[in-house]
Amino acid sequence: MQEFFAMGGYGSYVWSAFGISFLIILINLVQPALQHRQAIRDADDFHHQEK
Amino acid sequence: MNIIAKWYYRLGAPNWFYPLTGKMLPWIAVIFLALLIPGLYMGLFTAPADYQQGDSFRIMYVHVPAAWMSMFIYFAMAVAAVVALVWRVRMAEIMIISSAPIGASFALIALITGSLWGKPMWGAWWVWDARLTSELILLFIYLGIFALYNAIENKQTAGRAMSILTLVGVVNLPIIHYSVVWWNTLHQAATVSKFDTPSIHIDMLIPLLLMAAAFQFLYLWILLLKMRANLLEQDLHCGWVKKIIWDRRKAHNGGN
Amino acid sequence: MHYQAKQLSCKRGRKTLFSELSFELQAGQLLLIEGHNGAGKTSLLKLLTGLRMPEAGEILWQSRSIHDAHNDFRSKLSWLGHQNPLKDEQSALENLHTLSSFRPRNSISLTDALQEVKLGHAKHAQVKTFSAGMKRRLSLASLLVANTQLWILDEPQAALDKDGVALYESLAKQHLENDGMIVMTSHHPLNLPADRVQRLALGV
Amino acid sequence: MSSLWSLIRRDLLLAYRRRGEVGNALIFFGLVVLLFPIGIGASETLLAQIAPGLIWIAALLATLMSLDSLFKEDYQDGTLEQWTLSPHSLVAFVWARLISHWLITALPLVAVAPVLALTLNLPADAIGVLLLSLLLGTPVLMFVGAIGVALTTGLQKSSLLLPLLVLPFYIPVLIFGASAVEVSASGWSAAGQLYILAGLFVLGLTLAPFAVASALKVSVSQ
Repeated sequence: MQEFFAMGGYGSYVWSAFGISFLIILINLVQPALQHRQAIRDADDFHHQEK
Repeated sequence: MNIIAKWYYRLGAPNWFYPLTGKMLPWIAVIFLALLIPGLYMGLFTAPADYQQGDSFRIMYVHVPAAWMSMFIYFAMAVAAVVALVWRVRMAEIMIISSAPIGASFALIALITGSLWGKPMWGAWWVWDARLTSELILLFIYLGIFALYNAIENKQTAGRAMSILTLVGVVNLPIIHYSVVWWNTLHQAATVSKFDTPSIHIDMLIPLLLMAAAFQFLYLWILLLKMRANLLEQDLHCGWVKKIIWDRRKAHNGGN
Repeated sequence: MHYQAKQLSCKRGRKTLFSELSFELQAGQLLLIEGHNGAGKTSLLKLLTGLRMPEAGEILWQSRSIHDAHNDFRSKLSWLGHQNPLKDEQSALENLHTLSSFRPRNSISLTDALQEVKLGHAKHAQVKTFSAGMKRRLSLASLLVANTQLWILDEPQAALDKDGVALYESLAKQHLENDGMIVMTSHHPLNLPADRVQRLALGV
Repeated sequence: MSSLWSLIRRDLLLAYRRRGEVGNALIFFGLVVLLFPIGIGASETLLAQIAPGLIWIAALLATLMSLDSLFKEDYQDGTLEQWTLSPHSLVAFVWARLISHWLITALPLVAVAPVLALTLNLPADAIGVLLLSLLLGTPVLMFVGAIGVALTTGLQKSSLLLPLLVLPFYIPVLIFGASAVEVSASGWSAAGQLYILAGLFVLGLTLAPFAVASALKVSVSQ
């Protein structure tokens, strides 16, 4: 298993490349979800007063 | 009205677009994972190591799809810009502003993985290679589009201004790319272009295509998430949002 | 010649300024738009001139939309906004010449128009030296030299003194008499023949 | 329709009466060029090597700086609205304004460039190509830059948005402009680069005004 992580000596490059890429992708997935939840909360407040 | 026009018209209406895409999201996520997992597995494990670059070439499986996506998203935005300007479809403007950060992210991924791929081979973190340089310029164009939209308060004019800039960009992109390629050949020893995918063996190609397809669905997934969030944020005061809030409340109250 | 608006609605940011706004204007009539500041008067004028597209509704000139390509609306329209479109380093005559080049010309000469707005004496003076009232009168003079039917004016009497207001009222009366149309916003009372004036209140 | 020429004449007359402002781009151009020898050291060979790129970058930045005032005043005093609502085409106004603005600000840059080139020890036989490349290049910088200006005219706060929008589109002009001078400085013919610059010149001058006009219509509807 160990040599699998070594990636023929380039392990640090390959794994950091994949790691950073999926970190950026994760941010792109989380940010809209948070924005959406915040928008729902704002809409709830706004439309709440007008019962 | 034929079926396409009806679809096209209804897709433009937020109260129809929002719930429909809500239902589609889980399926898109599932398809993305269904493509990503085998692609990653084959790319990292089963594909044979490259005789020259050894295992560092596996970075290609995220670098090349990301670079393709950054170009694809820009041209998708350009098509939406034409729709937004010619037929004044607001949904197309929302699609552009939602796509810009995703395109920028893919360009950033391509740049980072490109320099990580280049480091073991040429010992330098950044190489003024034609492809990396035009990717960097594309990143700046994305940031410019994003900055313009946020600088204008009135979202109606912001959308139109952004669409114009996107179209100006799409005319300039080929010119920029070929002048950078020409500039690169002038300033660097004529080596084989560093980022041509090596004469690709079939087991190397399949994971690449899988990853490329996976990234397409990833883009669609993030795009719909982003569009729904932007739409809700902008139409906070509209009737269709009120209806959605009341439905949620009814479901919530009905629940407990 | 008639000018009509149907179910106009306009939003600024998230606030709806007005909706379902309609009116119809015949030749020889004046539409007076009243409302407190921020009620959306200027936004409405931007819609009526075609500078901005309304969220909903349409505006018709000769029962055809003003955004229609082959529609002569723009050669029949004179627009005067809140600011005076003048260059300080040019003389009154040069400024009027530039302004007159925007519209089809009628037979009135530039100097006659300047006389009419009591600026004949300051013909060659640079606008830099003009008072706000004189600048407003110079801008109004551009309406006299244009062969246009519809005037859309944003607070034409702004910065005008008593005589200036009287001057504007006489120009307006004259324009209405030869079948012109005026759409204007104003804070000051206006003495024009009541039968020619339609009122529209905004943000009420 | 007041002819193009009368519009240009009016702009030139206005600029003549405001002589003070016109020299700013020129002074900026000289200053930027002055900074480099101070910053990088004045060894002849090094300066001569970077001179082509340096003069072109300074000219590019000076043009960009001068663009801010292109439509700002007409937007604020309502002249732009008058133009948009007039039956004459907005593109004609844009054409006239850009030509007069080029004559007022960019032409002096081109005239001064040889003097600055000599201070940077650029070989004398490259001066001709430098002039030609600037004559072809600065209009493209101005016409393409005007699109960014038109998009940001409506903004109250004059932010750093303009360079961010416009600089990516300046890159091809910079590449071919600088390399034309560089190649001719080392004795080869710069015909290829100049032809491409001429191509960009024609492309810019024919397409850009339409984009500028539609961008102005958007800014006016603010």
